[in-house]
Amino acid sequence: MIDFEMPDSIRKQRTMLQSVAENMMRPVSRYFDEHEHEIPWDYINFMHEAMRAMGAGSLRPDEEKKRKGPRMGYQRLAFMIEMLSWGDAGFYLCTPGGGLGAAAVEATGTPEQKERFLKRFTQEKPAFAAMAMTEPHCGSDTAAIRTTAVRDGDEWVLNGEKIFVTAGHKALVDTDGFVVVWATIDPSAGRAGMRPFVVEAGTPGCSVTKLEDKLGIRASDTVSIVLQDCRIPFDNILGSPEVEKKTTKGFKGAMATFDATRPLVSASALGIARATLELLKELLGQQGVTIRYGLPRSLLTNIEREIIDMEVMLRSAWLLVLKAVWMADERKPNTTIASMSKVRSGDVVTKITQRAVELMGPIGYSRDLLLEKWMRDAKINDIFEGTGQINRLVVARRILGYTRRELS
Amino acid sequence: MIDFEMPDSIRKQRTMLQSVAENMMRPVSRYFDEHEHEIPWDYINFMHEAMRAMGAGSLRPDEEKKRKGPRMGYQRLAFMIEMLSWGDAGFYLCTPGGGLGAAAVEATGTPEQKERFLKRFTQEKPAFAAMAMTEPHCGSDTAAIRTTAVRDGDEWVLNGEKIFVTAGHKALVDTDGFVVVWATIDPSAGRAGMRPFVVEAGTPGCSVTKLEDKLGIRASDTVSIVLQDCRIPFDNILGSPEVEKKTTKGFKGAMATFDATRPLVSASALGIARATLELLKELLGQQGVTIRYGLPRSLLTNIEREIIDMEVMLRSAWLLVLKAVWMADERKPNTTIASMSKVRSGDVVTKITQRAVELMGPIGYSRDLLLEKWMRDAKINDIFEGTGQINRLVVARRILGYTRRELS
Amino acid sequence: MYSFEPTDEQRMLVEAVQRYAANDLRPASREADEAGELPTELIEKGWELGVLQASIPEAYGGFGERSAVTSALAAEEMAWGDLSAALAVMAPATYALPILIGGTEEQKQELLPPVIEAEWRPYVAALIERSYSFHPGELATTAKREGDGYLLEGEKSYVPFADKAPGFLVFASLEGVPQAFVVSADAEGLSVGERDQLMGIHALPTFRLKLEGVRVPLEARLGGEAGHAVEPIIAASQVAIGAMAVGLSRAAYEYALEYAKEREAFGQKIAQKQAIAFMLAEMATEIESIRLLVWEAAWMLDRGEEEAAKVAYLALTGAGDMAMTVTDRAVQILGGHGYVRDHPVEMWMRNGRGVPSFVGLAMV
Amino acid sequence: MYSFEPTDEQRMLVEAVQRYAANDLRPASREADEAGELPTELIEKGWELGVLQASIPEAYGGFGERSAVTSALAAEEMAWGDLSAALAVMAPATYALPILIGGTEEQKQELLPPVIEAEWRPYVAALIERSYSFHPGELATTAKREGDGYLLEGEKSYVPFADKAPGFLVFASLEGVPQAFVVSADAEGLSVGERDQLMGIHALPTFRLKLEGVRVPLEARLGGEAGHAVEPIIAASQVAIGAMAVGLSRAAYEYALEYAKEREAFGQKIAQKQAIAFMLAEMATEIESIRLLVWEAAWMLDRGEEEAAKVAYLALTGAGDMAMTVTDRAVQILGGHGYVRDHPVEMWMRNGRGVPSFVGLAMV
Repeated sequence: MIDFEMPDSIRKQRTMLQSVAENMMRPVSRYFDEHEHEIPWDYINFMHEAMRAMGAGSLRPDEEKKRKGPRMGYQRLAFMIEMLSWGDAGFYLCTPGGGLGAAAVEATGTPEQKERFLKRFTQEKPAFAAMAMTEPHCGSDTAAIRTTAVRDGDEWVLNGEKIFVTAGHKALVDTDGFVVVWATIDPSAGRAGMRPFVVEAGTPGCSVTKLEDKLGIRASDTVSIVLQDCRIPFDNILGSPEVEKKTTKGFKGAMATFDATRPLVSASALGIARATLELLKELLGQQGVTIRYGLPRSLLTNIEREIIDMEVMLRSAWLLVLKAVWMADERKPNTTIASMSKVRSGDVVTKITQRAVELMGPIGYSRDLLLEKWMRDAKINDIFEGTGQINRLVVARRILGYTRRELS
Repeated sequence: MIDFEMPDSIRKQRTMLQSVAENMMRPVSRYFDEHEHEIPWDYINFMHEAMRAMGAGSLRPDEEKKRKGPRMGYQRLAFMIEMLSWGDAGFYLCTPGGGLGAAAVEATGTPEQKERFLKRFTQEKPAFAAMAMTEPHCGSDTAAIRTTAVRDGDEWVLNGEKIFVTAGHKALVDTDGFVVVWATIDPSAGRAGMRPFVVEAGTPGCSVTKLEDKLGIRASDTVSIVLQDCRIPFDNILGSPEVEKKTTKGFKGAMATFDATRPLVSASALGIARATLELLKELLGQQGVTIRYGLPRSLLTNIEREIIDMEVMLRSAWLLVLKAVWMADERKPNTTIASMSKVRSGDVVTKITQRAVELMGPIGYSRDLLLEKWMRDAKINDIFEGTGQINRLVVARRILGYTRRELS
Repeated sequence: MYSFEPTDEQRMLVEAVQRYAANDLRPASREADEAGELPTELIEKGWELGVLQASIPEAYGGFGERSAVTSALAAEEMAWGDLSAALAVMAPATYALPILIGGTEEQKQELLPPVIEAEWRPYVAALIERSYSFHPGELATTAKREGDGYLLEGEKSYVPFADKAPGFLVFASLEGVPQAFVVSADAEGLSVGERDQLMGIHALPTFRLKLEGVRVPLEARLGGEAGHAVEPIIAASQVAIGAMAVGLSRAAYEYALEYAKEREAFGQKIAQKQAIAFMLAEMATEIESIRLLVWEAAWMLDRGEEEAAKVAYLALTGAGDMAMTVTDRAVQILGGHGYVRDHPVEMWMRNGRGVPSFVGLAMV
Repeated sequence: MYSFEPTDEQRMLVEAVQRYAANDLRPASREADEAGELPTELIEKGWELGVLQASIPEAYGGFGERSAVTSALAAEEMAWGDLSAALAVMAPATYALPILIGGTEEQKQELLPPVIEAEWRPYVAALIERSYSFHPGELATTAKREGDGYLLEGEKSYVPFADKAPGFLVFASLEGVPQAFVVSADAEGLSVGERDQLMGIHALPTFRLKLEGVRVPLEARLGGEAGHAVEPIIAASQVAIGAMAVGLSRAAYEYALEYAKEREAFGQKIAQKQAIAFMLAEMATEIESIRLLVWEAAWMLDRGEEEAAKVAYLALTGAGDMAMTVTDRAVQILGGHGYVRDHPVEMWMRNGRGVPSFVGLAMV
């Protein structure tokens, strides 16, 4: 049955998280935007405690197994991420727990690995995990990575450089976390040689070499990592430990991670979009501007038309996200809609935030309001976890039934 | 010196043509839209007489040679076409004289050929010329044409099928005109084998096989032509009569034609756009809606915002056209800006006409007004003479310095 | 709890409509567009699918319960086949559903069975007026209380089958509030004017309808003396038109996709070019997202949610833009072939542009 | 007669500005953005190019004639180097040009030479106010005739270098009509408030400026008792900001183009992908068309055409959209590299978004 009713458990979670967003994030949003590289420990510690208390150890839907009734772990996550990003998208990316790294472990690890790597998130101190995919010479072309993993007895030896690792500093330096590093076990094999490896904080040979200065999401760190003869235990290779050459299973693992995480990234984008739209309406309301619904465009003011268009964009994009995570919970293949949600939410959040700044004129452009920050934060959503272009490619291949070779 | 002053001669020409548009075109626009395949002879004969009287025999800038002062033949043409299309774009395409066919002769023919083929346009009866490029299996891929031209003594023997020939019926059946047929003299040579040939009305083996029913520009005919062992004199091959194999001179000839004609097609597009914008403002004015300029978007009505955006689009696109034809007159290479003008005018005219229909609600959608017709007419401009996509490719190659091979 | 899965019953209905749309509507659509009319058998065959009948309770001659969601699914599918035909088949819903939604018990019992139990007969609503800024909230047609009835004055447009409609539901402003009145075709002062000449939906005959001092009794007012709320009726129409716009857009998108996979240029299928492939990806994304918005609005209508009117309006707004963008791009992908009437995409583009103006022509 | 070719003189000026922009402004721009200030020598070097000086007749200390076209060409080029720096270098024009345009002979003779003949000193206009719907036609700052002078009340914002400006041209509403008044920095009641914290143009220090009962004599009003028309001044600013937006957009476009030609992915340069190549083609087209519109508006201004005010407004409108679209796409083309501050494109995007709000910060 087609149903749009929000489950009570999600409604309650939202109420709680909204209060976190309002009280722990918004008041210090501007501070952390202006003090890049400071770490919002208050928020991190609070969230860690809160999630421990609730029995939720990380930003991942694994607690599902223990519950009765239909699965809705991804749905819950999407709403959580949306609300945290409504609070502050930079902070959201500092939420302790697994993030993309744990999602990769979750998607591709063995039960033993999940236990070994993920349990830290329920310990006393907060911990972070990150995903290291991109390299200096390759952006979206993740199959072209050069970082190598060579087996040496009971160990893997990793060499290479990774860039744009979100929360890498927190995962490797500030907490006892880990990074999932994608490396090739056979450089001649292309995608087929790619495997994910877990590199834990404190591993010799793994160092954070650069902390990026960014346009937005400044509360969150983005780092470069160099792996120099970095040795990790043999079974830190995620998934089946046998080295299956010449298959693309490793790569598919990465892709499976993306299927799972893209709607969540989209949810984050739309959290920013909703924050913007709500503040915009509130500010306009203070000026006596109200929005009339139901009229043809020829009778609207431009502000009404813009706000209504924003509402259409936001609401319809959110439904794509919702359907994508519902499919994930239902264990239905959701690659197409996951990428659709990313395409749309990236567009929507950049448009809404950019227009909001313009509509508020000289004060929209000023740092007195958060609108300009949200516009800066928003833009990352068209870029990370697959740019708008990459996601269009994914959607196009799916709807056309084309391989990478047929459409690139 | 940067100068935007309209020359007097163009101003006078505009005034005269506006009266033609208002008196000979607009009153019967709807009739010919609803009576597809009827030919607007009154307009054709009038224009033919008028152009003969003025000494202008065709829609081409050749009269330049006889004049003093700076060349402005292409500029004059652009203004002429803009105004005629402001009247009715379907009619404009029925303007007797050379059209694209003559432009090809003008761009690639020898002086003798120009004399031989173009003089008919100054004779007593109106005549038409058309360009036959597209084939059933190939749209934009003009290098893939299969129509062959085989030399047989003093003749060429043409075989193949051409589609989407604008005014082909008028050129071959209704008047004593001709069609410039692009054919290959060496199918293995790709672009290098392509040559333009003049096929005159009444040539055996050349027949019009289909008259298209179209979305818009219904006053103009669009036909398919079949060439079956169609024999034409040897020197009906345009340009140097030597058969230069393995060069792309022939193809470049076609491209030179496009450089010359694209801004003119753009001018036609913008004539429709201007007609639409003017009527829209007039109709709104009748309803008491006026447009305030100078305000920020946050204070505009949606109608004001849309009209202002339309004015920006139209005015800036027109300047691209103007610069492109000015460059043509100055004999400066204008491929990039010619294609830019086509990209932009195709976008602009489709957007303006589609929005105008929406803004006028139920009456915009009705055939009581010409707005809906202009929306249908407009769409051809994003398609013929290179689609929006092809022209983007041309611009991209130019700005990137890429060959066809590097960017396709 | 969220779910995006139609019920088995809904799925069966959609499949039946899909067969009709693919096998009957689509093949007939071009000829109907050129001829400016639809074969009556074609309409009747669609009527027999029982989409409206299944929305009306047994007490009034039907065999089900109204579900805007179910009807929206059916409407989308039918419009995928042909928009004009979908509007024709479902035209009686524009008369019956407002009565079901806002009518008194007596009105329902009296007025619904003749529509529902019979073969397809074009009882229709008359809502739209000829004004650039027309909207249902502010009507130029007026109703005045006079003696023991109402006096209707004004002119309607876009009234489907007005020439053979046995009865109309005329929307008029009663002291500034839009209200619907049941008017018989033979009412004095009522006359059918010219047929509308429109850019699209050629196969659907629509007319002007003049009301010159038309007198109707008190009980002709929908909801009786107390009247009725007009918002749920308008919302039901916005959802219906939105759903049809989705069907229409899907048709254009699917057609363009198949074409792009067949057509070669520069040694490849044109779908292998990013410019074309990305357009298709965006079209698919746009359609899927607006489709979900239409569903949500329908679901809210069924639940009687307060926000339903707003969301239905948002859905229609999005649907209007989607229909224009998607159909325009379909024409673009076909290029010259898109511009000629051998292919249906130009018709879909003409039909698509009308979406923002079609409220009143369908209901779910 | 139409012509799109700058004169030789204009070409020489543009080339000189281009050298300065490329060799001085561009290398300094990132550091200046992070530091929130510009090296004084950098500004002075730009001032010595004499763009403003060449716009002022000899009688008032300059050495030329005002040409909005010429200044627009220079402004575009300077903003190509760095928008903040271009606004800083040309800041005195916002004071001098309105005086030249609307001042009395006495005002010109008295007020212009100190600005023009000296080294760069930030005499500036104070126009913008903190309101979401600010526009120059309707000012909250008021001027009231009182005794033998005017009383100014209100608050301005976005006033560049207000902390060290020797004098201001304050725009205030006099009986509903915007008029400019010359106000000395030491006028009683005038105080410099907080520095504005903006999304972009960080290197340009701008401030709030409070006017609490500031009294100025009658001759402080631009144009004296008769006042002056404000439209040509606003238009001159719209054209200037439009031209700078073109320069800024060109910078972003050119940077993205070079990046796309260098960067490889999937075995090709990313510029060889249609998705990227088409973006670049559209950016180039957009820039070229808006550039011509800015030129046309400038040309109309120089000719004193009646339509100049409207076309300048259209040019600025187009320029605002262009700047946002082009800079956003430049960031997009650089991907992750566009989002970090190692590359200038994110700065250009922040600067670009401000274009619609910058009217008053530059004049030609």
